Amino acid sequence: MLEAVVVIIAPIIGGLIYGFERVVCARMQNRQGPPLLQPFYDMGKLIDKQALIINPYHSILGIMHFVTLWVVVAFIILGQNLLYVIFLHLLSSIFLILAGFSVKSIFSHIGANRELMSVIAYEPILIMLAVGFYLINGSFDISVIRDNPPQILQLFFLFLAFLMVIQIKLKKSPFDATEAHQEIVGGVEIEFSGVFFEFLYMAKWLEYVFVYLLLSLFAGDNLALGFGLFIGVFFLVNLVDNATARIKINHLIKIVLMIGLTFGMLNLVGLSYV
Amino acid sequence: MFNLKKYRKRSPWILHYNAGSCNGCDIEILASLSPKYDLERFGIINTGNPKQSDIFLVTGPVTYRSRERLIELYIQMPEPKVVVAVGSCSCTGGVFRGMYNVEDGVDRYIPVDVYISGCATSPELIIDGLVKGLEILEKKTKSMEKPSKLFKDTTSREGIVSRRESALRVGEERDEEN
Amino acid sequence: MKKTIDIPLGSQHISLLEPVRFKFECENEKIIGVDSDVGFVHRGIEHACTTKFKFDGIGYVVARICGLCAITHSLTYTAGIEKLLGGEITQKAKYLRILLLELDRIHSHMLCLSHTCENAGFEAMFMRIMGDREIIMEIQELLTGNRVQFDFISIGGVNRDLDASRAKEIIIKLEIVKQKVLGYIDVFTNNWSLSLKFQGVGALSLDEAYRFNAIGPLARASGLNIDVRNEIDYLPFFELGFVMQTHTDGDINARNLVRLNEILNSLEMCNNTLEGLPEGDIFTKLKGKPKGEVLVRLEAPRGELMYYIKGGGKSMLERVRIKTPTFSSIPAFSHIFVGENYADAPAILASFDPCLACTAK
Amino acid sequence: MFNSFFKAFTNLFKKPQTIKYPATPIEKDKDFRGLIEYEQEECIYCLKCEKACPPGAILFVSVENPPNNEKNKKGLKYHYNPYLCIYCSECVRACPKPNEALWQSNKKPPIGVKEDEVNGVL
Amino acid sequence: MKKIEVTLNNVREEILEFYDAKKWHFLTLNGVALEDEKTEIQWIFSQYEAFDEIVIMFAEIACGDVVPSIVDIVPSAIISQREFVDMFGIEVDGSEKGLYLDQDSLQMPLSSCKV
Repeated sequence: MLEAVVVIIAPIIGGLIYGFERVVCARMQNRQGPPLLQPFYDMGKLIDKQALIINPYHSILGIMHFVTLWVVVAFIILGQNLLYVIFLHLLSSIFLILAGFSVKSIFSHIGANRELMSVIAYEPILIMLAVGFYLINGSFDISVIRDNPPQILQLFFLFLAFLMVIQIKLKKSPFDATEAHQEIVGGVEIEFSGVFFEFLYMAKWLEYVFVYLLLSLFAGDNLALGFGLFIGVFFLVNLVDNATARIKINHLIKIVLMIGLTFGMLNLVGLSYV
Repeated sequence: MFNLKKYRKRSPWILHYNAGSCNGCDIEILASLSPKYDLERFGIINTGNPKQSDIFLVTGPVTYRSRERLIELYIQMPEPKVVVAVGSCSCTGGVFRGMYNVEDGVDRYIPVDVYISGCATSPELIIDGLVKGLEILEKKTKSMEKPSKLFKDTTSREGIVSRRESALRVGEERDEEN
Repeated sequence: MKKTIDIPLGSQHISLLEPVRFKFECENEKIIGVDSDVGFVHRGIEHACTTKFKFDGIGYVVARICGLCAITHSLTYTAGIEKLLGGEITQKAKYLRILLLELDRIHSHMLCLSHTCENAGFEAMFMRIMGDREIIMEIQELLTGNRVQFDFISIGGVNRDLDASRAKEIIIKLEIVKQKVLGYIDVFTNNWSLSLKFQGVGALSLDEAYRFNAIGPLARASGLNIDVRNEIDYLPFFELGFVMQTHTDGDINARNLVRLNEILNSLEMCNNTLEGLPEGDIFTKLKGKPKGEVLVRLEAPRGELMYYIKGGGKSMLERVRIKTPTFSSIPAFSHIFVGENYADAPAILASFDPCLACTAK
Repeated sequence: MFNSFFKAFTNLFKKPQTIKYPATPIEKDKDFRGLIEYEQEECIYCLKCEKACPPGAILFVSVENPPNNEKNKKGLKYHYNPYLCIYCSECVRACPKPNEALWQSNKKPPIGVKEDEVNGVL
Repeated sequence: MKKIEVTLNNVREEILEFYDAKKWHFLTLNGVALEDEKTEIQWIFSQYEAFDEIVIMFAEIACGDVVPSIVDIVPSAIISQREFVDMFGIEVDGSEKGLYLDQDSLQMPLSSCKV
């Protein structure tokens, strides 16, 4: 029952995290920043706005992206199979990419292209993460992982690789080439407006819930450690965001694949032989 | 149920277009995003994307070439929206009034809700103007508006009212009466 | 079928302050051809200067060509008229003019640096520099009464005096700015992600700089010694400690470093001006109407600004030709873009510090 | 990179630079170039300010009920459009009686709304 | 400031002989409208690292003349030439209208020629 409630309020939790992040980010830049509930104000406004529809598929794919992401989050909360989660998440990204390609705007195409390339960069790490959990727990089930003691020490290198995935997924510099506000004005989200943009906006919140829930898996049954990890990584991500510039998409793939794959492989090899 | 209109006031996203200004007002808009004035505390984000914006900041006296793009951007913005003319030259043409490639103010082409004067205007005035614009945004309906000058004033030449000409006209009328 | 894609940048784009349209012909994301349209801001000021305004009011009109180098425009025009009228202005007026000129250069360079950082995706640095730039803006407001359009210079001198207590206040503020700028130099040289974005990107070699007649920081970053402050004498730049800043790499990083070093040099010049401010009047009345032709040049933040003024002994001038720095750099700009990645285009564009309001007049 | 990292971290605990503008008003410096103000009683109607103004923001127009001033022989009335003014204070320098008839105050220029018709006739 | 008079026929040879990219900096192409539908066209150069060394080559042309292009000698002249075409309505070899004004615009704001 509790889990069902958590699933329903998941977007709201994500919104709160996002709002808090905007305040923290502003404070790191020495300014006051928006109020904490700003994302919800934005949401209220976007419902009220007129929606311009480019073509039906574009809008529906945007909504599908949001719905699939919600299912992904629900799967994690309900303790389903980790592999399902990762592949469903891939599906949700594919919906977004298809939406990007379904309109004529050139910026949307470039954004979708970059999104696709970033998927290539981070997906192997997520799969290796699942394999790593399997090697320790003997099961892909998230409920099993949650019942076991913390696994962060055994999976330390994969944890480091996962930090880069967080940067990509949350569109934080240096790995925010997919959104790249100053180059391609938000990439795939450029043609969405009104209510349809709101689904994309809320999908962003769910993305926060998704990555931080995946992160909490490292802590296993230790809730306090899970919370500690969340706080620590949250500030780390924002500090790195405020200390780096955006790097190009080809650099992103090179760096993430090189470091991420090396770390992941190292960890997996270590787990299977030690 | 919820009154959604009140949220408009709390999250206005801005779009900025330079229709031929001297950069002075543009850098002041940039400066009002900076830490000292920090527009984000009103929930303002500079989106740069007309499809997701609520407030249209226009600077400059509208040159001949930029007017097409100006109207295009205005039409691309979904309702409800507010247009803010920033700086003297976008209000009335300012010092460029009457030059051959200039159209004397934004309100000839799109309906302007708030006029911010000053040459160059300051971040302080921009905040004042935006606060006033937000009040107007809350009352707006979702119907499209028409520019005030292009349709109303058909008596003068091409719809432009020259201050000096009209002032002289007033003088002539007076002479005739005497 | 066409194998390339056309990516438009402008005329409205978030990374642009001004309307300019570039059409990049790209192979994947690599730029192979550039098409530019710079005429969006054309207002016809040259024409208005000879038909609409009298010569003593034009100083305020040409200042509105560009908000970033407003002081350079009005100063160059005024210097030309003073040459035609044949008067000499006081030393104090000259010093105050240099003070404003250099303050303007500092704030313009800081804006350019912050804008380059923003376009490179470094939001925090943008906020940091813009926050510190407010100090300079406050000084300008104290001196002239407005943050951007100074209207400080009139034919025969300057409009406002500066008293000693204010001068002291300004010196203290400038010292704060100096410390901050030294901090930026560290960031621009040592930040790993900025080096990926800036080093070796958008390079202009020395030969190309000569060939395309590049000017300003763009040319100085390639090692070309061109600075009009080095070549003119109607303002005492050398007296106040002017040193030319050059670099040899020619890429975005080099341009940023040239700008940073110029800020430091300008801060020193401001300091020297305030400390050695002579006593005397700030205004001498010049009589007569301009007659003859004159060509004046001055170093704007972006490079060489040239005015050609021809007067016929009437209050209306016969010809005012304004050659602005960005105008003559456009051939070089278009050349640099070819072969670069589209992802770098906004940063490269911002690193030129283009001023289209100047270009199109 | 670590410097910026550290800077962001220390900023988190500093007081933000932001001024709370609409809540706490900014004190304008006495030399701020704000609105042009006019005193009808002192004006001698020499029209020097009208000629000097680059954009033509100051206009003297003949009206039916001219202001009561013995110098005003042509029956003129002063008009000033703050939305056209560029605040260069050239009119004040041209005025033979600065600070009495015409002066530049440090008041902020006004904000107009649609009903004001700022680009209208006068 | 040194003024050298040239004609439209020999200006290319003069500039070819005179211009050295490492020594001279091409400032701009300037036009001045004179009376009787004449226009004075000026090519302005300045010397690098020299004190106020400026050379102006000028020629007096009529409205129908075609000005030779110097883009192959001085590549950066292209933008000045396009501006000259826009502002004066006088044809320059290989430079098209449309930098500031529209391509089909009849305006020539600074010209003394009659349309």
